[in-house]
Amino acid sequence: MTELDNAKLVWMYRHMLRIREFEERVKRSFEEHPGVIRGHTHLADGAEASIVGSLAAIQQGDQILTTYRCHGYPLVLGTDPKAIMAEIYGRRDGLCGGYGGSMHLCDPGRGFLGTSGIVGQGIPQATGAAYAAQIRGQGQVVLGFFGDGATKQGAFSESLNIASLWKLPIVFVLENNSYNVVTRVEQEDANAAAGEPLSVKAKAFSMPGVTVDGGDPVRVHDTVADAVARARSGAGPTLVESLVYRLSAHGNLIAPPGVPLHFPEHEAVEVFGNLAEFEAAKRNDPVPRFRGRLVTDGVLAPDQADQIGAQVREEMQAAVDFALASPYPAADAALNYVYA
Amino acid sequence: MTELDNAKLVWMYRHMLRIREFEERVKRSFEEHPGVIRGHTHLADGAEASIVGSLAAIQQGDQILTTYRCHGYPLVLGTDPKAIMAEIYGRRDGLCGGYGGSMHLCDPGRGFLGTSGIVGQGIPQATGAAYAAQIRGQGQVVLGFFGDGATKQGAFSESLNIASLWKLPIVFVLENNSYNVVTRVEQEDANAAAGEPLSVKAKAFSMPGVTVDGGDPVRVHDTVADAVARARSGAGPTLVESLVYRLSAHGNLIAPPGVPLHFPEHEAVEVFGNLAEFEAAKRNDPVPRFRGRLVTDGVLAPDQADQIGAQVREEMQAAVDFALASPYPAADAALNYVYA
Amino acid sequence: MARELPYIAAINEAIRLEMARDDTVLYYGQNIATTENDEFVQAFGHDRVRVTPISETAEIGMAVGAALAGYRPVVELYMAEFMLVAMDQVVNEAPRMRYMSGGRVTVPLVLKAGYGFTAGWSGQHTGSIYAMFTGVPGLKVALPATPADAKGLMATAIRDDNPVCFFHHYLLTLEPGEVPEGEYLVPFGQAAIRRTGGDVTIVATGWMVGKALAAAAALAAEGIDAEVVDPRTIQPLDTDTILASVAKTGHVVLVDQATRHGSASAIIAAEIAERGFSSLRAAVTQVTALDATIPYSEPMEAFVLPDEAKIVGAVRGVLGTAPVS
Amino acid sequence: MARELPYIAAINEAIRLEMARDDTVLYYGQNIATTENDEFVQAFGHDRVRVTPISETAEIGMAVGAALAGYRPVVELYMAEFMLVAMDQVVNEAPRMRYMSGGRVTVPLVLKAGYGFTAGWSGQHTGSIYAMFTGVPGLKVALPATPADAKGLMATAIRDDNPVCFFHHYLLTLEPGEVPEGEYLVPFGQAAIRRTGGDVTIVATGWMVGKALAAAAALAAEGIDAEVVDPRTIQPLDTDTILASVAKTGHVVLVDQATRHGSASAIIAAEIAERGFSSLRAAVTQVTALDATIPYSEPMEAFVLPDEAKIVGAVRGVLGTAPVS
Ligand SMILES: Cc1ncc(C[n+]2csc(CCOP(=O)(O)OP(=O)(O)O)c2C)c(N)n1
Ligand SMILES: Cc1ncc(C[n+]2csc(CCOP(=O)(O)OP(=O)(O)O)c2C)c(N)n1
Ligand SMILES: [Mg+2]
Ligand SMILES: [Mg+2]
Repeated sequence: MTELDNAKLVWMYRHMLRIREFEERVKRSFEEHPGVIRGHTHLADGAEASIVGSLAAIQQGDQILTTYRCHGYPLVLGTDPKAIMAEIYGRRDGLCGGYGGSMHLCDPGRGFLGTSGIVGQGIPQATGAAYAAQIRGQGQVVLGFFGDGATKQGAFSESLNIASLWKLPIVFVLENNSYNVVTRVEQEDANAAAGEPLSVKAKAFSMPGVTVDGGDPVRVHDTVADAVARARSGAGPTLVESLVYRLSAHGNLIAPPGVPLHFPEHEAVEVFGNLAEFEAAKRNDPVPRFRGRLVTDGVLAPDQADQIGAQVREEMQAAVDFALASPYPAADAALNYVYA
Repeated sequence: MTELDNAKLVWMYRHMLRIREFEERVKRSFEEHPGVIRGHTHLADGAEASIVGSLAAIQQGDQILTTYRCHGYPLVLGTDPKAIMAEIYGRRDGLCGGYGGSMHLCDPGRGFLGTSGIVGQGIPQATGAAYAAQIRGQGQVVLGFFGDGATKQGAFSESLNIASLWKLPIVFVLENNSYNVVTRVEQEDANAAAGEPLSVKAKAFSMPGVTVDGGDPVRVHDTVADAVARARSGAGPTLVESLVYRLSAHGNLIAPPGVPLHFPEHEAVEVFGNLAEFEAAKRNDPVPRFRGRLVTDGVLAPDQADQIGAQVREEMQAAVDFALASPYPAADAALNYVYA
Repeated sequence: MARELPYIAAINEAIRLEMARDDTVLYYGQNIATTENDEFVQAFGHDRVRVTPISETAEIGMAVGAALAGYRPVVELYMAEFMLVAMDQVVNEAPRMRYMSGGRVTVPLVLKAGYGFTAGWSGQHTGSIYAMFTGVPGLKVALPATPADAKGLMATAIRDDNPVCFFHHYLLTLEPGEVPEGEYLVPFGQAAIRRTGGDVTIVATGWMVGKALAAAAALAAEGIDAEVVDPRTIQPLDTDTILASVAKTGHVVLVDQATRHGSASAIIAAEIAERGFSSLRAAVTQVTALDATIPYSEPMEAFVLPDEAKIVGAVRGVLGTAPVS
Repeated sequence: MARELPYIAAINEAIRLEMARDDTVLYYGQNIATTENDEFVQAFGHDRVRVTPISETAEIGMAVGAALAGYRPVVELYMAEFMLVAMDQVVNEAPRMRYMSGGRVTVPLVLKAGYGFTAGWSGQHTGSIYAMFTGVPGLKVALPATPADAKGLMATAIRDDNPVCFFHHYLLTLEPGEVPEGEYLVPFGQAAIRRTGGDVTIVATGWMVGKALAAAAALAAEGIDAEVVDPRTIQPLDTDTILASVAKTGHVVLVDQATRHGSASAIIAAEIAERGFSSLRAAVTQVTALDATIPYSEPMEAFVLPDEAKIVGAVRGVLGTAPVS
């Protein structure tokens, strides 16, 4: 905790809360405003500490690429939640004008280069951004975020080999939430089945690999910060496995139109009947956990924490209101941006 | 050397020589019979000990899949060299009727299920054959052969993960000849660049990985035999890295028609100016090396070795003669076998 | 005996029946069979029914290998676009191995994937990419439009000795329809005439069949009698049935959810322009998606897709410009 | 000033000139730049010129990422079929990212790959798979047929702000031709009329252009005057030039090295059948590869490929059946 001063710790708490509140509003939208969210939406609740801890470790000019589970990152990088919510609602004022939706946020001006909705495919893209950073020679570092399931996609291995070989300035942040949709990681990963951490995969690339409690933003920060320092120094990439637990189901229901969309129960309960696992994860929820710690450590007074909570709720209510009020794009705008 | 009796050692020597002689005849065909070989042809000279040692470790009913560098394996499995040469010459009596050519031999009756000319793509196919063997439950084992370069193709990682997870009866034989065409393995592999063996990749799959001198057929045999026993027992796959050196260039010249095709100098010399490496490899040629050892150990008398040499030369001359005499397929036979 | 079943249930019924009939049929893929409660696991066990990692190249490559070794894998791929990461196995391995072996091996496998989920799934999950597979010798491509065809084409796909892409339409998933019980096979390469009519031929596949029928109903009210042809498989393509219809009507509108230059309709148009030219009394007209990635937002998404009104307009166009016969 | 250069040298010249002009242009791929003797390494250094592992998904995915970050990568892929292992990056990532971002990003990159190596390379290395890319909004596809076009289209591809598939034909590799020196750009979407003629339009790309010209020469001896059109890029496709030619001749033969249902010619035929119908005086006829994987053995390989005789036959066919005008 050495490096992070109190202001930064509070900053981290605020952003964790902002992500949580934003995702709650997305989730509630399915009931409160049926039909405004279409397609498939994936939430970051449970991963707030990991996201905020990681992004606290980078600086202006650094860049990130993520998966479809992408709402949290731009909130931390400074993107207006109004624009994000409006994008998820498919509105003209959306971050991407309603073209991309929930899975395809991007804000290049703030270093968020984009996402891929296809598992694993963002990993080489992040690696390519790191290659660009290496050539540019201005000390930029790239963070590439992806899930445990994505490590079973060939793109992962191909990219980590090149990143290590070329000593690219990148940190691969593997958010291991133990699930790929309804499949548990032990059912699809040879390391997990053997009781090993997924960070052991780094050995195949002669790269350092480390596993961290993704529920602790400070540990995540410190781990990622070390990796970022290593990357920035020219020593090459690191694989950071961050252990998180998503607190919602993989995504809202996958259903043809006409069938109401909503978030079902978490797969641990719904599919595996493992209520104990889910309850334990809820008890271990990183957001109240971090609040408790900051209060205990005297970093944050309870009423200050409540105040932050109120501000964040207000901010996200405003995001919903803004998004609801934003007009839809003109239909024929669909033919813009096909080619540059 | 315990397990292999003298007859088997002589069998191994004979097959090594058969592969060498066959490949020499293929290579000479470019000068002696210009035009009979089309497209791209890849030789196994230098890898004989590895091929024969590996195939000496399997039994009737076991199966293999390989890459485009595929002439050696069927020679050991019992396929008639006449049919192989006729295939390479594009003739009607070819092993595959002239449809496949040098890169696509196959002889399913002898367990050789086929090849892929696309790097890495045979690895999942071999894994699938192993899945079939596991379900069939008759103790069959599959060997999947591929090169050092192929380990950088996503198909490699995806397959090894599943094979380990499912404990499939397969041995992955990585023939590391230090080159992918004109690229040295240290230029494209993070392990090699870090001075580690490629077998370290197995760690990413919680799978045993071992590196063996692929110039020594007995060591290859013993190593692969252990892995085969493990696979047959249901304990799962092994990655065996066999260190070989190909004694010819990657393949014949890649050139449009009109430009005469032939085998250029080895890349070590032609591209990297490293005559010393190439000369050392020639001095270490596994075929004379094994002959010397068998003679020294009293397993093989020099005149017996010479006799084998003469028989093999005769056999391969007959293969060339047969192939030259075989008619071309009828042009409209091209429309057969498109669909089953 | 037929009863009503949703499209997706009809597909599952075919897989179940074929697995019961032939124990070389395997069924695996991502996010299926993760618990013992899975109906396929219960019926056929974990040898033949497995969950896989997110490794399409391995999944499809393994299907090729298992097929070479005597099995008939059905790979659950969810969305056709996920095959793109493994496209080499689909177009350059599976369909070529038999040919390159000179007939020594067969590669019977089914790649089951949904497509066309144009319901807010945005740019990467909404494609109609079937035309990428039609020109690949050795490969077959089925596009069922009804629950009965979904069942019958799946059963045929599994029995076929070649690799088959079975593309079901996501927007039809819960569509109910009459489905025969027990063994039911729909042959490949036989188009279905969904509606007979003498004035114009409308050729459509998948979700577009319903739109074409709705358009035909609307046109009937104007006294225009449209024939609606559903090829059902686009490889093999039943060009003869299409040409026979065009010979009768002299006019044709081709409807395709794909973009114009990535469509099956372009391929069909080319066949008609060559082999049915003398029947034609008007331009061969395509109604396809507009040339854009599918956008997320609803008004834009609707704008780029073919719909009933666009089909009706196209039919009026070809009839209006037709020479008096 | 023009001088003779082989096709492949013309391509390399374009890359060299663009790299000199714009230091955001990168050039990497397998089996290039492995020693300090490499001309690109010498000119531009190892930052911008690199050898990669056999990892097409990473190579192309990295190009997308580098492009998002402001560079213009040219990826050397050798054979178009090797892109199949990375097809998602080509059709579902690179061309969609700008659109999905609502115009916030651009993805300028060039995927350089050879194709059509029908010279004994057998089933997996001989494909003409360009039609898989034509229906993908956001992607462009160039098919140069001459050394000059090879240079000019490559330069245009590198300057283009979109992902471009630059497919050079392997059998043209050493073909010499006049190539302008210095900066030389050939615009995308402008067909070249390789030969003017009034009786019939032959549309052909790549290696087929030479075959079409040979056929035209043979036909001239019979008094048939063929116009030969080379689209040069098939996405964008210069339909207007093709239609103008067909309007003049009334007859059209489309030549394509791909199979019939996987061809650019089908797409062009469909455009003509819709937009040029009133000009047509005969069936729109395609001469394509037969529906088989390319076999290894020479007589079989020749049998499946389009050639001069088949083109001549097709032209006689369309003219013979044409109504007297
Ligand atoms: C290539 C590909 N295959 C399958 C899918 C379907 N899919 C979407 S998300 C997902 C699970 C990914 O799991 P993980 O990488 O652990 O990320 P998480 O969703 O848990 O954050 C799958 C299988 C896809 N999008 N792309
Ligand atoms: C996916 C793919 N990319 C590139 C190629 C071109 N290629 C053919 S062989 C080869 C080298 C393979 O090296 P390695 O795996 O070490 O096998 P070796 O030839 O040394 O036996 C390459 C790059 C290919 N066939 N497939
Ligand atoms: Mg996960
Ligand atoms: Mg090698």
